[in-house]
Amino acid sequence: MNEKKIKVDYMARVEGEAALDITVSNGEIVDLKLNVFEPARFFESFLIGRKFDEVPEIAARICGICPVSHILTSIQAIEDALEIVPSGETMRLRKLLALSQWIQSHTLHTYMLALPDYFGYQSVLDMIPEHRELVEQALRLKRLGNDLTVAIGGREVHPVTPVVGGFTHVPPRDVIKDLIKRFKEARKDAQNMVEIAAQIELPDFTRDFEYVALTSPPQEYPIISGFIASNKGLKFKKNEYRKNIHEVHVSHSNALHSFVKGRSSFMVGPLARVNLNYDLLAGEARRAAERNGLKFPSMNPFYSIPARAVEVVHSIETCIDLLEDLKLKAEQIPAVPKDGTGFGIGEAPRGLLYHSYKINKKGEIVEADIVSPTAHNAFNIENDLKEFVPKFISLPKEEIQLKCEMLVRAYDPCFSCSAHFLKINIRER
Amino acid sequence: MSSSNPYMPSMVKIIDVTEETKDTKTIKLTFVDDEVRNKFSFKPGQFNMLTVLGVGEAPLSISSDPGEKEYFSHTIRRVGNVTGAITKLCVGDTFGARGPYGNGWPMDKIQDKNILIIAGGIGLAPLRPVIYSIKNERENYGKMEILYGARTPGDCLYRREYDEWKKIPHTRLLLTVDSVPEGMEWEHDVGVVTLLFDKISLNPTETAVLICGPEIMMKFSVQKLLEMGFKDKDIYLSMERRMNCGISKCGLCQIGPKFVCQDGPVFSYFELCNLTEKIF
Amino acid sequence: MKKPTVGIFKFTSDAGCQLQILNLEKELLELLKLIDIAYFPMASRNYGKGPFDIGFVEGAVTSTEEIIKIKEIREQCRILVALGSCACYGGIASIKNHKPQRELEERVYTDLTAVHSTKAYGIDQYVKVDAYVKGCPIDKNEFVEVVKSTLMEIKPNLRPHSVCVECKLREYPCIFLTEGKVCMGPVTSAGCGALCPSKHRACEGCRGPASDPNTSSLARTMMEYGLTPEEVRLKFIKYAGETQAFKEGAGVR
Amino acid sequence: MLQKENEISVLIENSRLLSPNGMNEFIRKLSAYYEVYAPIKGEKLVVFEKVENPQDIAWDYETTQISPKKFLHKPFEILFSFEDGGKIINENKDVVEKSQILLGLHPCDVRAIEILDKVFTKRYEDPYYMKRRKNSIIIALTCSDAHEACYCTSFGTGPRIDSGFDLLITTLGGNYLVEIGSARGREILSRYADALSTDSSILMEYHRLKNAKLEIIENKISSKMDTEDIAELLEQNINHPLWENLKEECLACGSCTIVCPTCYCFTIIDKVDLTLKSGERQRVWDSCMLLEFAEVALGVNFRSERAARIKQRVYHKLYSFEHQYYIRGCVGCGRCIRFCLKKIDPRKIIAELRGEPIEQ
Ligand SMILES: Cc1cc2nc3c(=O)[nH]c(=O)nc-3n(C[C@H](O)[C@H](O)[C@H](O)COP(=O)(O)OP(=O)(O)OC[C@H]3O[C@@H](n4cnc5c(N)ncnc54)[C@H](O)[C@@H]3O)c2cc1C
Ligand code: SF4
Ligand code: SF4
Ligand code: SF4
Repeated sequence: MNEKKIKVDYMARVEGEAALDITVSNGEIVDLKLNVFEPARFFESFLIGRKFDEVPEIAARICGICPVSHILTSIQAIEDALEIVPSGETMRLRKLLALSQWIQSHTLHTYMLALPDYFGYQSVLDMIPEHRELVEQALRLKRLGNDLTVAIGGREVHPVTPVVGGFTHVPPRDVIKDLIKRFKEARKDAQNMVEIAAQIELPDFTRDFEYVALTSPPQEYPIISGFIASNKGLKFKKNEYRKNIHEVHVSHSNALHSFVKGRSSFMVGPLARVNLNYDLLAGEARRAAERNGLKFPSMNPFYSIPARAVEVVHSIETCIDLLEDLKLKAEQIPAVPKDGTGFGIGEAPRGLLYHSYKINKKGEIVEADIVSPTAHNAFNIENDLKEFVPKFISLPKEEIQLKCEMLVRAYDPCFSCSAHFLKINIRER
Repeated sequence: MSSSNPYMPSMVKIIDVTEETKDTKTIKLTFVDDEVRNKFSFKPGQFNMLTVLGVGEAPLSISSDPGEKEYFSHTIRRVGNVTGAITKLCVGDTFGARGPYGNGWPMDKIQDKNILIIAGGIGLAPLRPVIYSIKNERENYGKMEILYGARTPGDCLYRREYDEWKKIPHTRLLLTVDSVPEGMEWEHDVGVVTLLFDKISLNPTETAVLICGPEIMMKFSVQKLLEMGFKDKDIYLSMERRMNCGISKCGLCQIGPKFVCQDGPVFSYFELCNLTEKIF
Repeated sequence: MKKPTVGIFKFTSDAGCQLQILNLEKELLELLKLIDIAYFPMASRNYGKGPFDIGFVEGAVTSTEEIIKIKEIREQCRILVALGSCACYGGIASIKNHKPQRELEERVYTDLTAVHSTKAYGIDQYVKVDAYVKGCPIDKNEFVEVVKSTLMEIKPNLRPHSVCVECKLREYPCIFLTEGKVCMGPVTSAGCGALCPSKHRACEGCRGPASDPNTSSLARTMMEYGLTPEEVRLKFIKYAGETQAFKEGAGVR
Repeated sequence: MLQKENEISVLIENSRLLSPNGMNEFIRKLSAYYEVYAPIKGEKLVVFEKVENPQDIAWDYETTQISPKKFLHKPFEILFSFEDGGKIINENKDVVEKSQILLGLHPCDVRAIEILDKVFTKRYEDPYYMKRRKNSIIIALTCSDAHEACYCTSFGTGPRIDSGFDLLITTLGGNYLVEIGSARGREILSRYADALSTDSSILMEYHRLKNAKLEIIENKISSKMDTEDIAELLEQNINHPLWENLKEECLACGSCTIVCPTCYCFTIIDKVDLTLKSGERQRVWDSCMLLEFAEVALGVNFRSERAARIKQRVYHKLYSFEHQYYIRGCVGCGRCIRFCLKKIDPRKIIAELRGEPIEQ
């Protein structure tokens, strides 16, 4: 029998620990498993009994890569439960914080995690000698995203100022002024990023998948609010999440498989967002896409890479507008504990993120339900791979490995957080 | 800022390195700048602040003969950052030094008395200048007995010089170690330094005692000496406390109202036992 | 001279500390002149083999596999550094240690017979650790300090005194006294520059205990400020609940 | 008090009255020539800061968290920098060249500077401190009120003060009585201020008002420290059980020492850049309340016991200073009480050592 086993034991340049096992027999895939072996950390359990105001701080530690998204989404869910309506200023600051993380994360992914594949390097570190300018440009853009996170949140990873009801602190005016100046200067770097992303030769692979993202027409490109929608007709509110999105536990992985009720897996993330909300992108972003011949919607998962670049241009434009609008007053609406259930939904850099809590009248958490973007994507990645691998099954094993990794990386998965909320079976080996 | 800035070290150059034990070296130094070198002189028991730029500063006793004008030396045990960095250097290398600081041993007050030197481990370093001073001005002092204890024979400092010391008129050298590793020869005592006290031949009332060593050793020595009839005013101890500046500014080295760096490091036991802070 | 090789390893964690290394945009290129990062899966497909001169370990040890793995890594690294509060104390993951095992598992697992997760501990529960970079996440500057001093073969100058000292040195108003926000700063190790109090948030103790922390006394003060014993307990069992000092604070009734 | 003829004339000769506008104008003019620092109302606290606008000055402030010692002995300071190859660069960017005016210091803080002067000049002059000290003009401010933590009267360090300043301001009924304390003070006042009045009877009236104000404050300071024979008291109570009890309470957080206007201990550290060769030698405030303060190599610690550290703080202030500098190390500003979470109070410590009932 002509059986071939392809194993990628340790997926590099993704966050967290995952492996891929593919068994091919006579050119056909007989088995394909994306095995997320990131250990569980029991967040759902230890949030129980904690006071509502501690939750964002703890939830942030689900993921060190997109803590902002977890903080903001958990705050949103708690505010929903406590019937707190944040002020316009608070919403502006939150959007800025979320976008700062998009910029940071997209830049990190594009230049440091994805680009080495297409430029033929093992890592960005190896790229430095020959592509120093590119690396410096990446670091500059990433620093800018980080500096905005720091200015508003206090720290890049696990920001401290966002709390239920608002912010404990806002930056002084001169910091904002300086940021506006730097954001305007960064437009050029962002344009370059689109150019580079458009130039790299992406594998030619399309699949008819469902993509899901927030949408909030007619006003704005979604960041931290909106309906959940898809190209296949989904459209529902955040409190209807569990009616529409279901999960099934598969034995080979610590990650649950999310699927649309009655249908199959789906994609979340930058490509889903751009595909669904192209018209809501800032003019600059759309023009950059067009100038570089990028066409959305796209059904090629690798197109996530240019989608990220386009989103960086969009984020920079949006940030400039938001920064110019800031009143810079720290506001914190007092929270009064009460019985209730609340829902939070947001677009993390990697896609749709969902938090929901049940709170008792003392303000303690009774139940927590959190689904991260990578948990949403995991099933879709497997389905992509199942169609993708047969196209080059005759290639040498190393090349197959690399191609598989490239596809997985295109999703920029974050396996630590995908494994946090699963009802999982761990079998003693 | 003027060059009189007391925090500013001067450059010194290593002219010789002697390996004393596996973790201790004696480093012979000279100031690079002629003017600084010519101005520099010290009293036995004084110390310098030695600097390795980027690593830090540490107080270290001057261990050479104060009569030597061309060079001075430090005997340094490698225990941390600065001492680690200095003991890595070689002949010809330079680093920083400022000093001398501290009062030193009361050489004037102890003239005409018998001298009992009690040292433990690295504590012999600040006492070596005393031995040389007495040798140089032998007629000014009474009899001298040197009691030295170390962990093992290999941990004894200045081994090459013992014969020379013994030749100083009216001088006895008594050695002891905590233990002797198997296969090593050792013709002296074994046990803590206080075991040597029975061999002291000096009259307690006419003798000044100079002690330096680990606190615990100083504690038991003082206890025993007092029992033997030595007077608390005649027992001198060189104290160790954390120091950052050496010039009584940083506040770290206080024992009660005393600054070890300026009022000390040498104190009579009489002074110490009346302080508002317990010493050991 | 050959550059020292560095490995960066991940255990149970959220990768935030590793990201802090990548967030050193300004210093990264300079740092790479000094060290050779030979193993860093989050950033590179190169899986350099040991031995390494310096190993940085992120994350808590929470399973039997990880216990074996940390011992192997210790063997391979001349100097082993715990990176972040997870690796130092068990971190956030150690909250679970303070819940009845059964309650915890029932919520997360469907099949109870299969559970093999061990208590979450810092890596020094199992291996010798040469240096600790505290914090959730680590402070980037402290990381750089540790790298620098390791290369210079000296102890890093990281003072473990209270966060209060940093508040006072930087003239942040004490939010415990001025706003009545119950703060862990008096017993928490400094090094973050009193980040949270500077933003009007109470210190939550993410860096673990300070030197000579009087947690019982602070716990009593917390109750005077209106916290229930249970709330005090929860404060102490967040980032470093496995340390003796914080355990004591958690136990004050 | 103000009886003798010539005393009165000296007093009048050395006094001016400024209107609010006059005072603002004075400060504005000073700002053109000097860096002027004064108590400024912040969000939660009054902080000594550079004056941007004279209107921001909190004339009636109670106290600040950090005392104005920070302008003379900086919390962080670069002693010198060095380059690859061991070259020391004898420069100090931190030391002001431009003269600074420290305005609004309460009497206790003025006295505290006198104490620091002794520390930093005895035997070796600290060039960093002294450079700033010589470049500093002190404009003191009579307190407006007394807080329950204040006990300056126990040491005679306030609320009255007659030396140690270049000018002394007292706010009275909306105007400012300014007294001259030095030739330098006289010079800046005559050069930059327009007096509202130099009329001797008006000035006398203001002095009477000032006196009345001081009496009210003095009377308000009821909780005192009995400083009589305090040295003997402390010598005799080294092993008092109180120290062990305090150990249970004190958080050893170090706040009390950092906020103290006479605490000056510091640590020196070297910081290198990423060349590992060039860098700076810095000094940072340190505190005897912290465990690492007395720790030396190989883990030996001369004050590993918290009780020993608490004693060091109290003894240094109330006992050792007198031996070291012939002056007491406490000015009764009350900061260590206010900013201590546990409200550990030197007055109560002394009272308890004396076996006196502890008054609230
Ligand atoms: C008056 C005096 C004379 C001394 N003479 C000698 C001598 O001749 N030979 C010798 O080997 N040692 C001597 N010591 C001890 C020596 O100072 C310490 O071993 C040295 O400071 C350790 O510094 P380090 O940087 O290597 O250690 P680390 O542990 O890295 O110390 C860091 C810093 O702490 C301070 N420090 C640490 N230990 C001590 C200490 N024991 N005393 C004072 N400050 C300390 C120093 O500022 C030092 O730089 C003396 C100490 C004193 C007080
Ligand atoms: S805010 Fe917290 S850390 Fe800061 S001084 Fe107050 S108690 Fe200490
Ligand atoms: S203030 Fe406390 S919680 Fe905040 S970063 Fe510092 S140690 Fe962590
Ligand atoms: S006395 Fe108060 S301020 Fe001082 S160290 Fe103790 S608890 Fe902290």
